[in-house]
Amino acid sequence: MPLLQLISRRLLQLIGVLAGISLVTFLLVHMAPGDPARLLAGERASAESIAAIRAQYGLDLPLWRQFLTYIANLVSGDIGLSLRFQRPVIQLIEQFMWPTLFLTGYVLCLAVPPTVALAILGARRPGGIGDQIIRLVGIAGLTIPVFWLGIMMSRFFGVSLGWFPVSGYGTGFTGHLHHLFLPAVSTAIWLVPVLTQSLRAALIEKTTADFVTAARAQGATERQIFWQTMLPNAVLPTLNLLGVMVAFMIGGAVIVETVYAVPGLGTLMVNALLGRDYYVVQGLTLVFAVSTVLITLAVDLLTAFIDPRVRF
Amino acid sequence: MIDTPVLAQAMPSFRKPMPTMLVALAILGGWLALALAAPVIAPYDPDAIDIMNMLSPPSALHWFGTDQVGRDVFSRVLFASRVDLLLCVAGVLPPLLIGTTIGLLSGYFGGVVDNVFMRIYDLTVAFPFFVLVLAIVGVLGPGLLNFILALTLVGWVSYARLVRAQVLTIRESEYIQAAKCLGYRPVAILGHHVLPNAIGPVIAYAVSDAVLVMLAGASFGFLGMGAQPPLAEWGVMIADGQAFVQQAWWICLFPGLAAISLGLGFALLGDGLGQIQRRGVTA
Amino acid sequence: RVVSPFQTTTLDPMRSAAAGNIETYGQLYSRLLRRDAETGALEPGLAEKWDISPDGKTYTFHLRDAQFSDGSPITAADVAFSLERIRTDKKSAYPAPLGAVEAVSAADAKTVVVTLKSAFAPFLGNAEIWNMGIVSKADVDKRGEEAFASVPVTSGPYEVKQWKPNEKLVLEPNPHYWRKGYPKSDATVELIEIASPETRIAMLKAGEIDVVRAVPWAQVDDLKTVETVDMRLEPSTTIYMTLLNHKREPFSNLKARQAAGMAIDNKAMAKAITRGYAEPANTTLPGSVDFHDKDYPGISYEPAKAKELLAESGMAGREVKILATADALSQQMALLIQAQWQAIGLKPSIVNVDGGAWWDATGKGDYDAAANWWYNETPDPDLAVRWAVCGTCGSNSYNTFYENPKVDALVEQGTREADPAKRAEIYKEIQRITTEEVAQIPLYYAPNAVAYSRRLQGLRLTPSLQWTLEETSIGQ
Amino acid sequence: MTGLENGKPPLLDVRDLSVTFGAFAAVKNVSFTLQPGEILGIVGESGSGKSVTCRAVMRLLAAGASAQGSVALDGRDLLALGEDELCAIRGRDIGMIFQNPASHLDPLRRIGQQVAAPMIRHLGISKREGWQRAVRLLDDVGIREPEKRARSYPHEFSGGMKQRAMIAYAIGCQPKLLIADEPTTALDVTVQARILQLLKELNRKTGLAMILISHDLGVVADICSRVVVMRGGEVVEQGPIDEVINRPSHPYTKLLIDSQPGRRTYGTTATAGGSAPLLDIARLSVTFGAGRSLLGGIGGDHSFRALDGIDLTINAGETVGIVGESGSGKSTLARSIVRLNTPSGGTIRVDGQDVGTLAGDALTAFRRRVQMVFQNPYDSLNPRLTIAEAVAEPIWRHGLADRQTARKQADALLETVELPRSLRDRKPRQLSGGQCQRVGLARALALKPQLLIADEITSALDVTTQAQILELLVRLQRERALTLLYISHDLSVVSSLCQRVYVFKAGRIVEQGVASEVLTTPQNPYTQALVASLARLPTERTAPHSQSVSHHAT
Ligand SMILES: Nc1ncnc2c1ncn2[C@@H]1O[C@H](COP(=O)(O)OP(=O)(O)OP(=O)(O)O)[C@@H](O)[C@H]1O
Ligand SMILES: Nc1ncnc2c1ncn2[C@@H]1O[C@H](COP(=O)(O)OP(=O)(O)OP(=O)(O)O)[C@@H](O)[C@H]1O
Ligand SMILES: [Mg+2]
Ligand SMILES: [Mg+2]
Repeated sequence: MPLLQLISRRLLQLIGVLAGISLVTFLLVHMAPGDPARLLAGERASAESIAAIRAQYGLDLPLWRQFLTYIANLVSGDIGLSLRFQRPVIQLIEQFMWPTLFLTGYVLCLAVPPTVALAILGARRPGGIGDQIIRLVGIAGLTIPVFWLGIMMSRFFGVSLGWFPVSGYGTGFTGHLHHLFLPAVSTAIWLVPVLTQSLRAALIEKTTADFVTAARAQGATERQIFWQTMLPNAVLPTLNLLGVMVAFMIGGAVIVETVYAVPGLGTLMVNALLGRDYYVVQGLTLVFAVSTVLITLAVDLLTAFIDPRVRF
Repeated sequence: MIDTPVLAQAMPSFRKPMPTMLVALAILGGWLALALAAPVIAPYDPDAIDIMNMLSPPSALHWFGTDQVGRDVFSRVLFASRVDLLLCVAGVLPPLLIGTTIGLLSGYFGGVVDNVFMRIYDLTVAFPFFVLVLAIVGVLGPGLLNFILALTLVGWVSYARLVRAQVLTIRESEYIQAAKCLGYRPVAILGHHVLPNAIGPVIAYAVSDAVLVMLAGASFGFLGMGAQPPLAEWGVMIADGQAFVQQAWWICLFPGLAAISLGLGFALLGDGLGQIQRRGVTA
Repeated sequence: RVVSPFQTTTLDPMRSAAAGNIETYGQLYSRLLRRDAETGALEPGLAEKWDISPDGKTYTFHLRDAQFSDGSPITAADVAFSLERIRTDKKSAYPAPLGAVEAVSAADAKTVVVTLKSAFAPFLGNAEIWNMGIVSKADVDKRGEEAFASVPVTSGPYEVKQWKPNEKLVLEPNPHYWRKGYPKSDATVELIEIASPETRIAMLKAGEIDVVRAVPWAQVDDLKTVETVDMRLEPSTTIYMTLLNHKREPFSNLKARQAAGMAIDNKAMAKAITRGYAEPANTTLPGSVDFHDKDYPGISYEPAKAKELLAESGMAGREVKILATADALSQQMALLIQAQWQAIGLKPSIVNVDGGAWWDATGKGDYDAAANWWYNETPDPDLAVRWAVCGTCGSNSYNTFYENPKVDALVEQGTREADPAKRAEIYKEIQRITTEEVAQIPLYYAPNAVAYSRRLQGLRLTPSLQWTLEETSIGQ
Repeated sequence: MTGLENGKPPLLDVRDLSVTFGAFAAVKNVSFTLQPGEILGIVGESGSGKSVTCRAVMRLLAAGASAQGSVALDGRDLLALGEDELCAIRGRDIGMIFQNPASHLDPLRRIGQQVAAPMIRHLGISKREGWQRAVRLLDDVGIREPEKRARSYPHEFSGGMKQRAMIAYAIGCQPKLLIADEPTTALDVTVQARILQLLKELNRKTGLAMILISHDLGVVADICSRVVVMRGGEVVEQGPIDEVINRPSHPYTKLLIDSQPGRRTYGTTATAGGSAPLLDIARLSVTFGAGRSLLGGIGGDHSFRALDGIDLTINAGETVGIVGESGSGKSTLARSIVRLNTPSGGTIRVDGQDVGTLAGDALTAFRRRVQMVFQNPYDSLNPRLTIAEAVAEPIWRHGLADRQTARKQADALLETVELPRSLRDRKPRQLSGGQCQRVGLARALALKPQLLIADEITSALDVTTQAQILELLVRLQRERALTLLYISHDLSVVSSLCQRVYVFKAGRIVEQGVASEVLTTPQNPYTQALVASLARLPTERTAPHSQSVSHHAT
């Protein structure tokens, strides 16, 4: 029962969040200089044709009227038409969503196991040689610029060795795996140290906890202690961090997507912004909002599942 | 809101010298010195353009070579350290402070406060960073200060979420209940009892964040964000040099190395702080 | 598979004049005339032959038997419909080339009559421009806007197989194309959009794509050494120049403009930026348009004199806002200009913006200078002058707000004159005046840097930015 | 008793064991042996190294500690074993009951799972079987409704319940040796008796050998055959129980025996009857977990009424005791008075003011007047503060003195609770259980409260220290007219210290009245059982005897 309550409450709140975010985004995008009609019609387009385009899309109306129209459409379930492509925004988002989701999942699969492995190795004997190496490697990983890494990897593995394609999304599951390998690895290489740092810090804090001593006194092996006692007790901050990261990733794995030409939401967002394609930006914002709220909810549920003391 | 030096409490003993800490301080101190002394050390004006001497490789004249418009890379790397040091601090501290405060309040008080903050949090995370950057550039104009503003507006969420997760469990612990019972004000409890026990993973993350901030400006260059030319900044130097990297590896390499070394300094610092912080419980 | 940094946003030939669309229109729609890929000469297209009335005001086109991609015949009604749309529809992005037209009508199923307001020398050339593509009236009437947003009925060598906006456009040969035997290869064509030049090059090297447009200069030498790649610098009508805002100080002042022009060493810049692949520009018009004055000395590089002139103008120490976008080339140009102007006593600062904001600021005149480029669709200079230096042609002289009634008059005169020698004089005059008055600061004439995979034969990019895909065959 | 059959090799042989924390030697050259089936008691001053010795035996010392000497179990030197072999021994051959049960239970796992885990691990039984055995064990240690309670998490248990869970946790695998560090401190006597009975039975049936650390000589005398007396990290005396108790040779041992509660009374001043009640509680009820747990739906109805219609008054200057079975709601009452639990019904008034409505300055004033010492000494201290800081903090926070002066006052307070100066810069983790408990008391006294709620404040103290602390309370009461609400399971202390007493059972008051009367002529059957099961140290002992524990606490 409380579970359902929580979920339904969150969904209700979601509506508020969506309303707020729509308004803010709407104002901000319109506040930024730049005219979609000009970018649409091209450089040599005449002033009349630009005015005509503006009139056709209602861009010449006062802002509040544009917003009202938008909201009215939104309520009736229509998130609008792309100014640039004359296609329903929903269709565009649907087209670009899968690569991003796939990439996000891929990154998680690549990032989580090493994070846990490294954090264990490090926390098992804090200050030991293994820990030092992991720390240094982690630190190095942290300091490497993502886009630089992306370019270097695409040069090396893509061009010089030819092992992986350097662009696109591919077809079929294995095609996706193959095509998105480099982008996923580049992201994971950046994500792993961040998560490892956090997890390792929390783990080391728990190594001295009394209940860990107690588990040891029961003859639990270090492995059992780690999985059953230390990890659940230490994982919450990292889980929350991961939630934030995943939300950020869905919202804007832009750098990686541009470097590797992945046709994902990040790419769509940048292009929509540069082309001032207002409704696509709005639509994407809504998608990000929904996914964030869902991720937050998932993390909160997991948190409550792991830690019975936590109440929402 | 922090009435006792929290850090002093969180990391009380410097009794044993720690090698990582020393290295970290050495690196950071070194960069600080270089940054301060940049006008003295730098052989050239960092913005002086030399059309005839573009993309010349490292030589006795130009130790790190020259860039795509003939500026001395060595001098620029030096001068950029001023910007980057500042950027690391200014880009991390405000989100850290704001996020930590919000995380503390939200996690500790729960209820309505938490709900409100978490909705703001949802809003912020969901908010496309690019739209924000674009709007800020459009309305306030491009520039580093506005960039930091944008970073702060978005960056606090990670801290808030991280701290809140910690606080949710800490607030149930008996020593917090004891503190309440002793009639300490919420401010005191939060600052003196909750925060020091929650700050560990935050410090670890802040340090990685510093490195990210340093490089973020370069990523948003295409929206006109970050350091404006001709101001030297490592991230922008790398990004601009990218197009020329085939013939002139030195334009990207040296600022990259500089950024990595400074990042290393910060990362080691965070590492050391974490160690000391942990020692706070036992020693 | 062709990659380009430019986006395809619409498949309706009249609706956009943006770079990404221009490339695709040529593949989808045939025009009345076509240009020979090799020589650049005008040749019959959909019109088998045409007559011009003695007064130069009436053009009669006789259409050949041709079909749209759905198999229906291309009739005079379709042609009239298409041209009228371009000319009069409010949403038409670029009606300028048909500015002289009074009416277009279909005399019979195979004959189209175009009447002009007055004699207009460049008309035939203009009728070949990319947006003059003939669309199916029936299809547009039936499906309207949607037709272009989904899959249009085409008249050109290719038809659309799949369009994923923002990602790629997949074309396949049009079986009903009127030029029999073309396209030479029956391979599908993918036009892929990728913004990052590094990624484009990496893809080419990795063999994932066959053609890269807009290769950064810095990469040209490197690509030349790659065996599988044919790195070509193809002639173009592109000119790089610096816009000056004539609407406000300091550049509303002639002497200040001249000083700014003299401060810039465009030979050195051309060499430095393009590694010598581009020619320094001497006039405000592209170097490869007809009637370009090769012998005009251009603005000389005299920093000392520039300093004096600037002092005389009273504009020394003025702040100058240089707009730049974030790509490497724009940055490089802005930096170089900034440094050179600083040397003569201006106070230039660079402001980075994205493309949308760039257009916004220049359109409103909220800037002082901006380095940029443009190109001309036809070899004829008419459109070029209208775009770049004409104050009454709707372009605000490319947002510089330069306006000289004498030049405006000459522009009109140039179109009415049929005699090439006389036209040459007129255009040379325009070039002289505008360069002397520094309407803009010409920098250099750049070729199109395109890298091709060696397995393609016959593919090139024409100066008017059309791929010769139909002529292309694929080797091993 | 299996006793000392010479010739048999000892089960555990500790030789010259020394433990140092940096420069501080916590244990110095301790040697003792334990025969199979024998029960050895360790008694001694708080902070004398009892817990450290036991941890050293299990090789569970904190990272900063180093141990010398040898510890042989069945001839195998534990200090030299590899990690794997150690794992096989820990929990299987040696079980351990820790002194701070609260912090030694994993907060994220259900009690039942935790109790079942070692059995599943070492005995190779299935999960279900493990769970069933865990439920049975919980029943054995006297937890009501064990099936339901096995699903609870540690934070839902009372102090005594956690301790019992800890015991169940340790004895599940029926080890050869059980190290029990103050296993019954937080338990009321009926449960204590039942636990001791259980341990004795295990000892008899399976030959379980035991090391029992306790400050309660009565308990030790009851079940141990030999005893080791420690002080200041050294063994000052050891030998068979009768000998040590009847003919103590070391002066400290003598002192220990003489300070047993029940052998002395504290001259508490009688109340001036009729004065207005300082604390007035009417019809107080507290309910836990009604629909609050997010995933609560799984375990059925979790709502639980911990207090049910409590009426209680305390007059100014009075000392009132609360006794009652473990889990009966004593701590819940205390926590409700200081507003840490929200009552679901009823009122709490201090000096006529409703506590629930206080806010702002009135609340601060209330905090200053009413203080509480928590049952769990270790958990109630911020792990990052030194004890001197912890004690000084309330003084300067309430503006009673500047920080410098507060420090000095804190030092003085630590001295009054018998903590040596040398400990002032330690963190809680570096203290023994009894030491932490006294820090908690010192901190509560720092505000010079009018009403002090003391929740089991002497449970972890050896009798000598306990005597001193009680002495201190009595003195404060005389000098400052301190009103005391004394929660304890130790009937002898309550009867000698308190004027009135309330007896709790399952969230209700079952009996109340003048302490001496209630505890000598109890009316309620539960109180009778309570009094009957009190293990007193006989004045003259000849042999250890067992008490009949036929009744159940539940
Ligand atoms: N981690 C530690 N670091 C430093 N000193 C410690 C540490 N743990 C315990 N000590 C000290 O060692 C001494 C012995 O502690 P121990 O816990 O064995 O006492 P104890 O005999 O069990 O006392 P109690 O009856 O109060 O529990 C104490 O003075 C204590 O302060
Ligand atoms: N947070 C909680 N959630 C659910 N149940 C709780 C919670 N806290 C206490 N209880 C329950 O309330 C009852 C009373 O607990 P309380 O701590 O008051 O017992 P107590 O009388 O102090 O016992 P002890 O002598 O063992 O300390 C217990 O059954 C306990 O399980
Ligand atoms: Mg102890
Ligand atoms: Mg209790």
